[in-house]
Amino acid sequence: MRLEPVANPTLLRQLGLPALALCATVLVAMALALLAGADPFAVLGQILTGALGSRLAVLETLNRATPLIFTGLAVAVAFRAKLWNIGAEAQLYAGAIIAVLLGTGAMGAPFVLPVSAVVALLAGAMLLLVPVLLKVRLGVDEVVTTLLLNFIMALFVSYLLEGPLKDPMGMGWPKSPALIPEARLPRIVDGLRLHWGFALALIAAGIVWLIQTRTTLGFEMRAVGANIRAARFAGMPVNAVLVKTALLSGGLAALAGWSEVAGAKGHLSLDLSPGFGYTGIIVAMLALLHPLGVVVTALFVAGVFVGADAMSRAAGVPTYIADMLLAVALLFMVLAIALTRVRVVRG
Amino acid sequence: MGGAVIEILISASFWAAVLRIASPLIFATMGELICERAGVLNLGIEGIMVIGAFAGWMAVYLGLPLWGGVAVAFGAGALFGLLHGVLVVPFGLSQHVVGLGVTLLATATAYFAYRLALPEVTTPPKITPFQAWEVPVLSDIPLLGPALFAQTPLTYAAFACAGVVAFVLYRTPLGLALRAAGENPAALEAQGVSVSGIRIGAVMVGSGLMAVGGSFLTLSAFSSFFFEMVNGRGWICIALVVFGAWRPGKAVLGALLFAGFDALQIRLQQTPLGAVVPYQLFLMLPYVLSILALIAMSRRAQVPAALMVPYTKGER
Amino acid sequence: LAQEPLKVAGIYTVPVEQQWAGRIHQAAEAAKAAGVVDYSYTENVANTDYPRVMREYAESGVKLIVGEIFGVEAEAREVAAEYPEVAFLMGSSFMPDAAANPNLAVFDNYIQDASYLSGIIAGAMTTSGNIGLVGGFPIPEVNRLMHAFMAGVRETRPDATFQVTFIGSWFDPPKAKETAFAMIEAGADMLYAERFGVADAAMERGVLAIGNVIDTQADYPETVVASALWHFEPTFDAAVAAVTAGTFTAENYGVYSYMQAGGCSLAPLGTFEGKVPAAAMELVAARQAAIMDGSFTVAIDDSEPTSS
Amino acid sequence: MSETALGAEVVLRLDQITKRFGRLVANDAISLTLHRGEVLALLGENGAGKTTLMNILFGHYMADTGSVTAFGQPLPPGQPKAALAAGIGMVHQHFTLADQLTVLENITLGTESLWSLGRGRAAAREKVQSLSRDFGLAVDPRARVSDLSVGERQRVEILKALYRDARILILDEPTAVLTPQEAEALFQTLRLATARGLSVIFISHKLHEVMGHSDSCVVLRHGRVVGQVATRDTDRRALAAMMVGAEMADSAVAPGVAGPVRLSLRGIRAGALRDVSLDLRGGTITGLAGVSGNGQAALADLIGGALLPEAGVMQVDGAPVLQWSPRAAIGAGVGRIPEDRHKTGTVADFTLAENAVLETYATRFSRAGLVDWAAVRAHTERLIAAYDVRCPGPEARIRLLSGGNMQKLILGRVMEETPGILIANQPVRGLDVGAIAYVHGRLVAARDAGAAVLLISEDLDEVMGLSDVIHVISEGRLSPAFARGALTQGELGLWMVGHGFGEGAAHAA
Ligand SMILES: Nc1ncnc2c1ncn2[C@@H]1O[C@H](COP(=O)(O)OP(=O)(O)OP(=O)(O)O)[C@@H](O)[C@H]1O
Ligand SMILES: Nc1ncnc2c1ncn2[C@@H]1O[C@H](COP(=O)(O)OP(=O)(O)OP(=O)(O)O)[C@@H](O)[C@H]1O
Ligand SMILES: [Mg+2]
Ligand SMILES: [Mg+2]
Repeated sequence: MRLEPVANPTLLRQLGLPALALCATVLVAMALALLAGADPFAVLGQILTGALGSRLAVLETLNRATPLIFTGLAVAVAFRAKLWNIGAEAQLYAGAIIAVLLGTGAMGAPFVLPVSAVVALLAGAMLLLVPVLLKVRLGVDEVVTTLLLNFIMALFVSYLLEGPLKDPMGMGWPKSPALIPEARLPRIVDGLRLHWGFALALIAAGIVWLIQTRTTLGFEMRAVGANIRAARFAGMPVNAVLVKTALLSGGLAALAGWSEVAGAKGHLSLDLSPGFGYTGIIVAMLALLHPLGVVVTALFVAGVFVGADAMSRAAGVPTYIADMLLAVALLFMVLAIALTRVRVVRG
Repeated sequence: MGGAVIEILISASFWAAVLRIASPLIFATMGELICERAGVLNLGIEGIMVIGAFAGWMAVYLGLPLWGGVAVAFGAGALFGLLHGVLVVPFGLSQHVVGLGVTLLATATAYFAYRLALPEVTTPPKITPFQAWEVPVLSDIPLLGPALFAQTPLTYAAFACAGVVAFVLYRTPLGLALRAAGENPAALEAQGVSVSGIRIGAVMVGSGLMAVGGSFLTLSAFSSFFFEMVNGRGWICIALVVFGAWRPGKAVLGALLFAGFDALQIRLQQTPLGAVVPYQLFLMLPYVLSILALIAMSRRAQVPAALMVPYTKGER
Repeated sequence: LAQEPLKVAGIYTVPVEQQWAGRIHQAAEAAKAAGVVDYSYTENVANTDYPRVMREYAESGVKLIVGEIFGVEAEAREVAAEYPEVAFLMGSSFMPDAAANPNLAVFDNYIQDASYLSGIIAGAMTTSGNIGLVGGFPIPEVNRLMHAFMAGVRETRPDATFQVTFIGSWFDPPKAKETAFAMIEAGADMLYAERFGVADAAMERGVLAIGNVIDTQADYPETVVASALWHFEPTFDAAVAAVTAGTFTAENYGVYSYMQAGGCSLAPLGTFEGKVPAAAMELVAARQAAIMDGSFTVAIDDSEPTSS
Repeated sequence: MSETALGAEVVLRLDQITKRFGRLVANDAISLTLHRGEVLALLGENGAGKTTLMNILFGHYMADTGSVTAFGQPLPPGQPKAALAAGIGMVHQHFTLADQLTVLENITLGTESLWSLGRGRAAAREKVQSLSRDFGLAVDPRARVSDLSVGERQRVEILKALYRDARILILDEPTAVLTPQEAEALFQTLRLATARGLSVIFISHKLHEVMGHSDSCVVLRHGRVVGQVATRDTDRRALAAMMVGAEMADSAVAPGVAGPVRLSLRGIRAGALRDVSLDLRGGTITGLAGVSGNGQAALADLIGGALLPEAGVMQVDGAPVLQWSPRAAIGAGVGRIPEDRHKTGTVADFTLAENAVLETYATRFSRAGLVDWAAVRAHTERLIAAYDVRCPGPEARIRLLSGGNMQKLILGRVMEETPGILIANQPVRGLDVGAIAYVHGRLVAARDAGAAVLLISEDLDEVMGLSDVIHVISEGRLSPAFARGALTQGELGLWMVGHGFGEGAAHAA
């Protein structure tokens, strides 16, 4: 058995296989519901209602997708240049820290939002720069350094929140003071959580797409990723390209944290991110590293989670089913996407 | 501070703690090492450790003997390994995504199953875990004896496992084939050995070992299953494989070093230093030192050439 | 005409095995078993998702939502404001705000009274005077109980020294156990078991331990001398009664955790009956009586405890 | 060679093999027989289907129709294992060795039961050593493959087959990457093998090898057999005509008109280079002869900007070079045709258009950091037409091109910048005769337009045929310049193995 590329996949193939993946996920959901003693036939409806069934549901899905778009972009940019940035989680927190540092009174309107965004971007960039310089100069594997930095950053945030950044009015709970109103991203819809961070994420996706397809830097980043030797031979400044990639990637991941603090939360706590940095990897790869695809897959991942989570309550099954279904949907989906471009043949 | 550190370092109990803390890491690191040596990065490790911790414990809770629990953990890990292997080897899907997906799936499956099995329990039930077994004679050696030879059987097994992995890798045809699969799969295929077979097999066995590492937490280090109890240990093992330059011996050394820092920071927190230095700094110690160690030995590491490179027959 | 059970939902950021959430969950389950409430819950909710889950429950017709908003104070209060017909009983370090959120009441595990009493026993039972405390994170819920415990210890053992360590996780019993081992090596013969795993280390090394929030003596009959128990039932029952009666307001339910309200107690000595010095037990009895009649109050100190 | 071969028993029979890749018919009803002790040469243009056929024979691919019979037994399709068991050994065009493993490990890989404990290493080493002796394949079994030269690696590949007692040996372009000496040694080995009853199929684009070392030739074109002849009944011209389907004109290259010195090196030390002095003149092709691994790569890298001199002076058009890098070199008018078109010359997953501007995107095709893709496409279309690159279009991935067409695109990419200095490193390696003639023609045209061309090649015929001036490189040292025709092939060969150096006057010029 082997795989053979399909030169021009038919529309049926391109749409049918992902649809099949979704159906398979629903079947798994039904089986799990049955196992948990719930009504398997209500499951699909409950997931859909949970993710899209009301204005609240839709906005919550968009809201949860927002940081995923940023981290997904961060990963897509880095992976395209074969820079294995597993540290988006840490960079996210770097951005969040900056949002607090500059947003709690250090600066007022109208500068605080743009300035803190830019500084957050730089902070995330710097955080990724270290592993990248280590890789470029000493050949230290960046998968490991970026991964380890996640733990170090988590502990650093914990230190900040129990030390210098602790909210004096927080009754001892480890969290930062609240941002001043001028430092908050306004909401798009009054009363609901969706904020302008979502719009910024969409804009960021557009910009990244333009960078990758239209600019010389994008060309260089793709070339370095696809064949670093050829890129070097052709005279591309490979190390500089890697550094720039790191800056862009780390910066985007930091914006995820910045927008969560400035937009959604208004303060920083230890659990700001339930793994957005890691999920960003999933989002990016599902999108085949395409910046615009990242938007779609982030919405998909957020929708499956929100929908399945709501379903767990409606059906009365353990909430962990949401993560299970997200994982199942993800694995089926990557398989389906892969199979649109190759077919299994004997020989 | 130097005095305090030295005092800690010369105590037998410190070294006993190091071996205990290192044991689950050694199992899981060997598992990851096998996978990577065959060319497959297995980011499913964190979740596979969770499922191992759960399945091993559940089996014993339901009446199996302790070693039976270990076997069940291995089986459960191998099963998720099979999933990972099938998706990334013949289908060549992204090892990053599938790995993270497997971690998510395995973790959620363990939690879901636990909640279904024990819906009413609020204090996790206990089993009788492995007890320390003092090796006759050897455990009487002063200092060394109580440190090295008064451990639970699963700790001895961890070190034995590393030995077996090293032997298989370097001394048997199977190990040779496995290394070749990670270096140049085409070379293996050209010699008539199925790359897919070797890689899937390696991922299954490796995942089984990761799960056994997880089960150490519930069958030896502790006696109940807790959510989130694996607590990032799997990710550490990914780092340990690189730290160990993909060699079993060095990886074990890395695990011991990491465990050493961990045991040290626990003890340092109770010295006068602990009153002034934020505890997070202590907790950071093992990670920071890992990075420094990586930098120190960066030039020499030899990455398996075909790591993360999917292999499909008849393509170049 | 039998009354419809009140629809109640619990939202926890941790699995219900966590002691704190577990006590709430148990109280609610008990009320459900008694037919008073119709209870459902969601556990392990990330704070990011917490406001969404609150909204979902509120929109689904739940009348009382119990949970914890330590990490999402501002957002949660906003949600509560949008659903004035739903009662929110939330674990929080802050006071209720009747003006902004007339439907949001707060509570916390104010069981310092029981912790203090357990400290008296611990002080009497330690021989080395060296006591180890292993905690998850230094948050107020943990700190105040540790401080009360240490104050109790000093009553019977004024020269006592304390080793305090936080492991940076709620759920890592192996790590808690290792930490406890290290404390025992450093001379501790009495451990304050804030986390799972600590009593196990004490048991293996033959030293004693004091339980916290839940009673674990059944699992460690030779080890756990006494435990400070939290009873959420008074809090829960009061809230249910208020909602049913339509009188639920922005109160501080924290007092329902006080010993006077039956919100906490010292677990029965059980296997250690008769093994604790009589003088200590007399002191415990005296203090307990004083606490009950209000002549003695245990200080509430939420600051991070350190080793001494 | 031996007269006995053709009358001997048939060891291998391919019958009506057809293989399609999508719409492309790579093999079209190909039949072929191989006799015991026979050396059969398989020829054809790039993309004719030779490798595909051998891959089917070995079980890497499965034929759509047709069958393979070895020693009278039909081979199950698609199973390399079965082919190995039937005594077929294959040396791939791109070696299949694991670099980090030792020679012995590569050879014994897969030969023992995977489940046996321990490996019979002593016995295996013994066997390898005796095979080495018997077949003249000197290589240290304990050496790591990564430390071996290309020639040694090929010996390991052959040992792999012999170790498994192969009776039929298939070699895909075995000499494409070998020096003349190594190639000669290889054929020596093959002679020893056939004398012991082995049968050999080798694929080659080099007609002199085919003429000198085969018993019979099979020529493929567009996936079909266009001719099968006994070698003694044919000649190079006839074979070439069969391959390309037309007569090829032999073109003698007229000497160039030497211009000013474009590049000069004085006392350069860099990488493997030791005290090298060299002048490249406009209007001149300077040939660099030498056994590979003697500093050619370092010299090419040095001039191409990838390597910095540690000592000595380098001047381009009379100005000393200060800042040097690939980008600086390109800027200074140095054109580079790299040795390895797959690894350094192109980005396989990029389109032709993207590959065409790999060196010039920033200087010629962008404004304010934005790439002008319309201009890139137009430029590529021009290149494709001007350099006869056969491809689906500028948007096709270059991965899909045959080596010859890839090379033409690289050639176009470089020539289009009208370089003053042109380094052509193994420019025709692996190409068929038609493509070779084309590339050579272009090099001469560049010279005639005034460029200083440095032609690096291991093929003495190529160097002697094209160059106006020849240097020999050996162990990082450069011989004096020899004018066209000044030395015979034999005299150059002496320089190549190191004679003549160190006699003081060597660095005149
Ligand atoms: N795996 C494949 N998928 C699709 N097309 C292929 C594949 N392998 C070969 N081809 C096509 O089949 C044809 C024959 O290729 P093959 O490799 O057999 O040529 P060749 O004669 O060996 O060429 P060369 O002299 O360059 O080595 C080519 O047109 C090639 O593009
Ligand atoms: N998987 C594949 N898909 C499509 N075409 C392929 C594939 N594998 C090989 N080919 C094609 O087969 C042809 C011959 O391949 P081969 O490896 O013989 O390269 P080549 O043309 O000889 O180049 P070189 O000599 O530089 O290696 C090329 O046209 C190549 O593009
Ligand atoms: Mg070929
Ligand atoms: Mg070729």
